[in-house]
Amino acid sequence: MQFLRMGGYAAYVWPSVLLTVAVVLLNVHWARRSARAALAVARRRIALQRGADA
Amino acid sequence: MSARVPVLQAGLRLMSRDLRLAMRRAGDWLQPLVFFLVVTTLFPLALNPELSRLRDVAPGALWVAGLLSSLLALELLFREDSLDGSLEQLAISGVPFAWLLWAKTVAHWLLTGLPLVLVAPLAATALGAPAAAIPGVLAALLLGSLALSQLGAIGAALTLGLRRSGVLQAVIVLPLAVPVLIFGARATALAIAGEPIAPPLYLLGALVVLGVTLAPLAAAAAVRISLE
Amino acid sequence: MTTPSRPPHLAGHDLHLWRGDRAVFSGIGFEVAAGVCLQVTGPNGAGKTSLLRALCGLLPLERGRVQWRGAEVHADLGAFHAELAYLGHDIGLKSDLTAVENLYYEVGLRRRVDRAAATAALEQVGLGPAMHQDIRHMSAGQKRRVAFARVLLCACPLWILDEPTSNLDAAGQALIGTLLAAHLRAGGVAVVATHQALPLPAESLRSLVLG
Amino acid sequence: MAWTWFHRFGSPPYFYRVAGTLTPWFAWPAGVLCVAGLVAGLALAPPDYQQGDGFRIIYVHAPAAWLSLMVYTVMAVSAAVGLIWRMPVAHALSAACPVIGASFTFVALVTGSLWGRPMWGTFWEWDPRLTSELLLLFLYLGYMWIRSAIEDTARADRASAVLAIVGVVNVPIIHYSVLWWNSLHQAPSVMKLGRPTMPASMLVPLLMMLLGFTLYFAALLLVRARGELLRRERSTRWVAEVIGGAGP
Repeated sequence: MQFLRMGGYAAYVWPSVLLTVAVVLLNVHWARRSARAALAVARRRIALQRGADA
Repeated sequence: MSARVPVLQAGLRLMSRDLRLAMRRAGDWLQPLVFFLVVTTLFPLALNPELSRLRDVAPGALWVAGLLSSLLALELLFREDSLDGSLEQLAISGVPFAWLLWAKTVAHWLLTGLPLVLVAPLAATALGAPAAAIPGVLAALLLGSLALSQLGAIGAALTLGLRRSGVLQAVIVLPLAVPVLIFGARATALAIAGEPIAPPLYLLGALVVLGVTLAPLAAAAAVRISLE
Repeated sequence: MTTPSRPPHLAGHDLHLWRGDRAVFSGIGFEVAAGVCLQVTGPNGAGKTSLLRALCGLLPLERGRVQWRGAEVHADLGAFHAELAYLGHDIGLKSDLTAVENLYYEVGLRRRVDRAAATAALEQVGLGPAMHQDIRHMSAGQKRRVAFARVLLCACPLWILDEPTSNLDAAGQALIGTLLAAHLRAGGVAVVATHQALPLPAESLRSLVLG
Repeated sequence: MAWTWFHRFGSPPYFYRVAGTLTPWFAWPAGVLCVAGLVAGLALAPPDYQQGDGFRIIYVHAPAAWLSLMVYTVMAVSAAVGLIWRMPVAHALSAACPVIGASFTFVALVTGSLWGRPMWGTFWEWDPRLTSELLLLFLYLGYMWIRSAIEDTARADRASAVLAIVGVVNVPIIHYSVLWWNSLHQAPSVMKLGRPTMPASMLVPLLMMLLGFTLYFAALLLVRARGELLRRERSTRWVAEVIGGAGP
């Protein structure tokens, strides 16, 4: 409890920490999503090309 | 094969072409100047028109108005030339492209920056600056507008041919112009307060030197990319 | 300027050009020697304009080499441009200046020209009294003629012309053909993108078909 | 030696493969360091003698501010390499940066003003560091917007590279001009601690966070750059070879 109260600074410390953790996790999510999207587009192209070649 | 023109002369030729073109369309080139005067008029109307109070905001008002008007004037720098294909011809003229763009930027400054500097005493007086401050205000704006036109050339070159380029150009140029704004407004404030203005003026001069040497290279690279 | 040691000669080897993720052309090659004109043809969108602009160094090639007088163009782009006259899609004339003024200012960047020389070039393309009009008051065909006069006045050994005869009447087309032939006879090189038959002898005409 | 390394990394298939292998080697230590550093900073480090527990915001603010600057530098340097040597790998790296950099600039701004609130009494004070961060955010936004305004990827790469280079020359000038401006107006700065030297119990968690965030950025950068590289190279043969096996 003492820890959560942060010596009276809880209203400033915890939002800062939460925001930072959220942005850290969001960035992981965004990075993976963008990499996956690029992979999907490349796959689709290759499938199309193979279809055209066959 | 006939003799090539010395590089210096090629730049002067281009500059005189731009000046002559501007003479045929004087209205276009007056707009940024009028804009500057209109914006400086707005400040007393929005604030307290008492001259002693205005004196405090005068440097800020002058510089923000000058910055916005120089941004507005950028449209006249490369746009026409890019639309009618003459920028392309300049790019393959065999004369160093950065030099030609530098010449164009100087002509542009003569047409938009210098008039602004010349009417600034009027605006400064209207905002409560004493007569003794005028030389300092002039010096600061002279250097500042030179630096701004070099920075602006980069922004104009980067956004050449893009949709809604005006806003994008502002977002690109304004943060880069912060040092000019800080030193320029400070020099103006010191001039109005009757104190020595040398330190911010030197810093402004350094920015001009940096801008004049490096900005044309960046602008030339950006224009070439936009021509692709 | 140093006198060029080798004769005019333009060559492209294994040229590949991409726009976005689409290959405009790939594996193009050609050679044009002094006195020869390369005529580039192909359907719309085959990349004629792109090829010409890439040869000028305005468009980056994905792969391949362009050589002028046997040397890599990109090694000294400035020297190459000094010998190049390009007539593009956008003619690059200022509409607020007269034809004479346009030539005086634009060609004046490259070489010494006076008004007499500019006037002479404009007379060669048959512009006559219209040359003292502002470009904005001219017809599309007249503007093309002015742009062609600029190419003449540049006095460059290499011409790269993109549709030089568009908007021109029959007399104008014939005139361009004659002037082009004279340029080749004088030892010049030309690359021309056009569908019009060029009135040139077979030995001075090469063809490159795109698409 | 250095040059062969440079050229090998410049080869897209090699980079794609190596980046994939390296990612977990950055990601796991980053995770461990960040969690440990945060716990140590928030729970174990002693309170500051002037700012009490309020100073603990430094353990998130400083790493975010550090990333905001480092990402910009990485972005500009790789953009310059891409522009000069025409390397798609470098452009892909540069394109991977702005979202990461802008989001941490934003974090640095918000945590900075949250830190400032109890110290200054207001959320926003024209503190030189915060002002510089704000301008940095604008620089990131300009870079992102010019990228999205140009449709052709190759052109967008090159145009934004010019902007990034101009920006990185300007960042120190902006920073020092803001410092100079601030020294005239004397806004209080609390973004440093009262004591000249920090005790190890305070400093070590901070260093752990800084290192952790750096490794975290490296991992993110590699993941994103792989995707960006696929976008740039999707019509080449190596892409088909690399991902073809997993596909249909």
